[in-house]
Amino acid sequence: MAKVPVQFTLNGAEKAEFVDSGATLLTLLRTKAADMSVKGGCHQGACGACSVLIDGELRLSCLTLAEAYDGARIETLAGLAERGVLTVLQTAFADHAATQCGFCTPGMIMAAKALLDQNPQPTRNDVVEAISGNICRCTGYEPIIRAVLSAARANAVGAA
Amino acid sequence: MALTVKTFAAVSDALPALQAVGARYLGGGTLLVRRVNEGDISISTLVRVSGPSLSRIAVSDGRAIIGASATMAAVARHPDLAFLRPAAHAIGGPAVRNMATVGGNIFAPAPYGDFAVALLALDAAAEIAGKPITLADLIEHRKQNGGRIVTAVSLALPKPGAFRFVKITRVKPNGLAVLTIAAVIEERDGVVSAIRIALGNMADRPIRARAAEAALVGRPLTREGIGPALAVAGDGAAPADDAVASAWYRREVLPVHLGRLLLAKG
Amino acid sequence: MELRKSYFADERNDNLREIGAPRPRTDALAHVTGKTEFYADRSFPGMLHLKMVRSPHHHARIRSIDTSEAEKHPGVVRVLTAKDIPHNLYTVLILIQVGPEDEHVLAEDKVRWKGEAVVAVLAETERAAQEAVAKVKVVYEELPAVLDVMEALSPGAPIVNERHGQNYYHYDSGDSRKVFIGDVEAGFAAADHLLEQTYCSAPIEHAPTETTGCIAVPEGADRFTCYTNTQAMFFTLDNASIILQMPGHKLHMVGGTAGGAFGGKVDVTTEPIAILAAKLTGRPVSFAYSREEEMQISSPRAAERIVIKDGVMKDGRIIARKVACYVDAGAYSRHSPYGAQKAAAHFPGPYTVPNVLINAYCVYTNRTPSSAMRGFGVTIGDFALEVQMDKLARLVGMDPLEFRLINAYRDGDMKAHRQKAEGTALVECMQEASIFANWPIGERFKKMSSLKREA
Amino acid sequence: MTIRHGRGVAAINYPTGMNLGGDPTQALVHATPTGSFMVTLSSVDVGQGLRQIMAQICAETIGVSTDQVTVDTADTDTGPHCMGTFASRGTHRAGNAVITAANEAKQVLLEVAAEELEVDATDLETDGHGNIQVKSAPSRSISIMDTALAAHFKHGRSISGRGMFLVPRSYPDTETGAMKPSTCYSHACTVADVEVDDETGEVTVLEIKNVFELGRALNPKIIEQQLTGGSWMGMSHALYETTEPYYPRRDHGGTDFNEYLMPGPGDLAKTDIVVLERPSGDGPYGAKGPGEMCANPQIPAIANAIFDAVGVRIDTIPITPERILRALKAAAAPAA
Repeated sequence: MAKVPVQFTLNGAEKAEFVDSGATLLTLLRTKAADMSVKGGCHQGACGACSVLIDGELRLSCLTLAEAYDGARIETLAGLAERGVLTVLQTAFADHAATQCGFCTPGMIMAAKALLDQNPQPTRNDVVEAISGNICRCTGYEPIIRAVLSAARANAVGAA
Repeated sequence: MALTVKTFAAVSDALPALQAVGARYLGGGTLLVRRVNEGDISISTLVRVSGPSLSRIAVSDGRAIIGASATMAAVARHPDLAFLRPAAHAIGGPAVRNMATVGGNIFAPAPYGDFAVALLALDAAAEIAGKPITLADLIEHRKQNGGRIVTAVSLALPKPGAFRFVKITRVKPNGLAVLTIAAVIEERDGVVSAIRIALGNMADRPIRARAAEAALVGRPLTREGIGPALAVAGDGAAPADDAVASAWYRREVLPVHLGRLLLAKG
Repeated sequence: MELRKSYFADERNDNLREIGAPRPRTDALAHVTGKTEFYADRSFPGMLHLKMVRSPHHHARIRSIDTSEAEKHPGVVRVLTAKDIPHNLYTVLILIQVGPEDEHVLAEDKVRWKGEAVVAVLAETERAAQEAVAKVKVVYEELPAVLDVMEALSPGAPIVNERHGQNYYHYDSGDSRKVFIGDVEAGFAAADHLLEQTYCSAPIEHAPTETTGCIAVPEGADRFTCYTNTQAMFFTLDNASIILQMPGHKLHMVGGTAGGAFGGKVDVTTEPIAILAAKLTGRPVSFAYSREEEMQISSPRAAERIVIKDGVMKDGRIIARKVACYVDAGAYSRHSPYGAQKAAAHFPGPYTVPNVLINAYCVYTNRTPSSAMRGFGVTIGDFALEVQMDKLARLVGMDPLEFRLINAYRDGDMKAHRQKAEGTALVECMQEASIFANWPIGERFKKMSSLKREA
Repeated sequence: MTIRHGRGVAAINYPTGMNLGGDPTQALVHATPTGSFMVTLSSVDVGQGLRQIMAQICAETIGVSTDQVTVDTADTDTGPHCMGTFASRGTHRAGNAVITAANEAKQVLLEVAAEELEVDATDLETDGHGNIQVKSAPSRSISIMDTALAAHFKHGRSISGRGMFLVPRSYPDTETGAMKPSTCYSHACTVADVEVDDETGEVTVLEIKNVFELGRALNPKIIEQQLTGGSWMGMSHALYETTEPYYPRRDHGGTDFNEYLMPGPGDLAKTDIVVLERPSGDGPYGAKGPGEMCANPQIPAIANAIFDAVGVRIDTIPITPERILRALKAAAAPAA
């Protein structure tokens, strides 16, 4: 089977791997880069559990060919906390009971991060829109919406 | 056989590779890679064209040219395409919109393809091998499009307020469509002077509601004025049953939603 | 959320330190950092992928199975059929003596539902497994299918599952789990109004974000570790032990963390075949349901059909309630005989009715085998009961909440299954709802208590 | 277009577990040399927070703080038997097993402390802050850490306990159906407010007010989480979910999260929850099982609200816009 080299940065660290031609970024991250924070919930692009940031943009790693992103900057939930210190967004998810089984959480937080990176003071509707590609079966979404809004408020206070 | 990806710098170089059995052109991947993941072994080669030229969006002299690889997100944030924002936003969630392409949407089977409904109402043209083809023709024959690559779509910018779009979903904000309606409406002297209405999920591809269009020309956009058009809104439609809604339901609510769209303040 | 401590205050010990404290979940920090380990968050060198050949028919006889082309396919390591399964007949509740065994791990003579597993393919990659699945040739002879509980119970219906002999589960009480108290027909005769209504539900999917699956790993010494997201570790271990005819000490289940379950991960569907595959190939084996399988192959909540007939007095008292509940088990028992029994125990709902007759039927059809789901045996019954209560209230011209309060069970009341009610709190829930939701009720209803019935 | 408003109510009860097969769970508790406690189970945390609750139960029973307790779930090599996490049984069955195990371990703890303090074990109590003290003279105390160290290195004692909770099997009477399916029941009452579009059959759930009685809210934060999610799921079951949208036809069943419908983040009802506590006689600190019942009352409450809004009864769930529209059209049609 043809192997294709892919170089990328994962949460700031340089990586070089060989993947099967046609392998998805999800497969690359989980099986080669051992980043198990990225979850495969459907492989159909319909649940959002595999959401990552590629060059700062939210993408579904299950539908992304690894070899198409040679040279890309990949960010996942595993890289969010710096030196073990959680980001305001992560803390807000924990504090607002926005996570139950935890399986959707990595993708959900990345979707929320993508929102806050672009729009630090979102409205409730902005948050609803931002997480609309991510399925959660446990929480009923309301705690997630509250967590994201609360993180935005906390960021604003922190920045002031 | 194992999956292979073939990457080319230019569309012309990619065309021969597309002739092979099992070869498919890869746009944003939101539908094609999904099929591969789900075990569609009829797909054995993914042909892709790298480079930014296919993603260009240019707006000038009242026309927009949108590269086939431009994403829904790129369309939505383009300052000169604000009227298209609702249609681009109707596609998936944010991650999907960062991936799904304008070209890919033209080929998306129902219940997907809401953006193509907008393009059809806008009477857009697609570009294949440097030659224009109307979107209506392309959609009509899209299943026979194997081996060709759409490089861009172009369209005349509608007058301010002339373009209307609605996607009816069960799940909000971004579920699959029960149906989608796009319309470009020109009014003169209080009556409709010209109108194009395109419908999504009322057939296996986006279609024009030509009977309704004809019934609206020369009539005011009032409840009484649109009555005849609503009565024929579903003429020529052949909606399907799917997980979201039945053909019966789609036919029943099409006039309701078309009426609301037509009567909405532009 | 608000805790209303004023209710039942004298029954509660408030001198506790840890209980009642809103402590943060210790696992939340692992969740928000992506460190929580789910079963699939492990990688094993040489791991094989298992994909199933599934029945395209609701009901068919298997004429032949030809796996020769699939076995030759590049990347395929092994192809399993029914003959490879040591004890290819099981039912999960056999552990608590709810038999008979009625389901094959891999189909033998017949397929009884669309999606039933027939052949398992093991390959180096998922793609190779998918390609080989397409090369397995199964010749079917289609049989008439029955997809409706009433049709299944009618004379001359095709028999779905021969292990039962008829299209319903045979309880020791007969063709249904029967519960009665009083004389329901006499109650109807004495009632001012009668109302008989039928309620139905669709099967629904648990749809956890993590699909059902496991990874089985040979550990040497003929022992196998199975990383699984089952909701019931020993259920899985013990059933695998029976199916594989391996002593329990050869099996080791590791799990305890599931990415949502809702009852969907109680069936033992992936582990036994994955362990067998690991044993026969000597390699780690992953068997993870695709999302499509999770949605359409994994057992749903049973579709139910519930017929309720009530006799009610002008003053609002329900004096007779007859319920026939048909639980669509699909083609195999799984947990459904238990679920139907749970339904029988639940009716007539949280109301005190002197004359009750309940018949709960567990019916076999050629639909996807159903099983446990959040509210198993009760949820659909509650839908039926509470819509019926609304209709009854309107029938006698009473406020729906006051009508329920009149009939609400209290401590000491005799239930249909002949247990005295204790610890009841339905009345207080309704009283609080009337305040909380601004749904006015009369003074006499505000004074009611679960502790005793007013004179 | 007319948007019609409606209100509906429903009340339910729900059994905690189901003991028609005999319903056991076991637990082991032991102290480490430095006085932390380990709870070993084979029960599964499916997201409901079982580990956290078991830690609090163990901590309360022994008299230490919850963060000193670690809960290990679901390794069949180490965890003793549990029937599983289903039927709203986890907290009740595993919690009771943990209490028994923790009490046995605590007994050893107190015995060792008694030897160290040279008092009778029955005169001792834990203070909840990591110490064991003489009831009548709290200044005479020894830390749990020192006690554990002494047990391990001086007395050769294992501070450990075994817990077993079994609800014995109930065999229904074959004639009458008399049985004891459960030892305790949780309760709920829900009021739902909806709007129905009578031209399209679309339903918007505006507000859901839930009152739940669940014995004891062992951890209100976790309870709120579960009840909130459950209330959403109830709405989903009422209006959206089916694997067979055209039954008896079996086609068009959803195969992904686009086709399998459930309320999205833009479909949420304003949801408020009140919790009542009537401690159960046999529950761990009075707890009953809240996991399943919290998703039940919304379904009939919404169904009744829809009738209140538009005057048609949909007795089959899910109550889709199509079913409502068909019923409205049938009701409007002149009688044949």
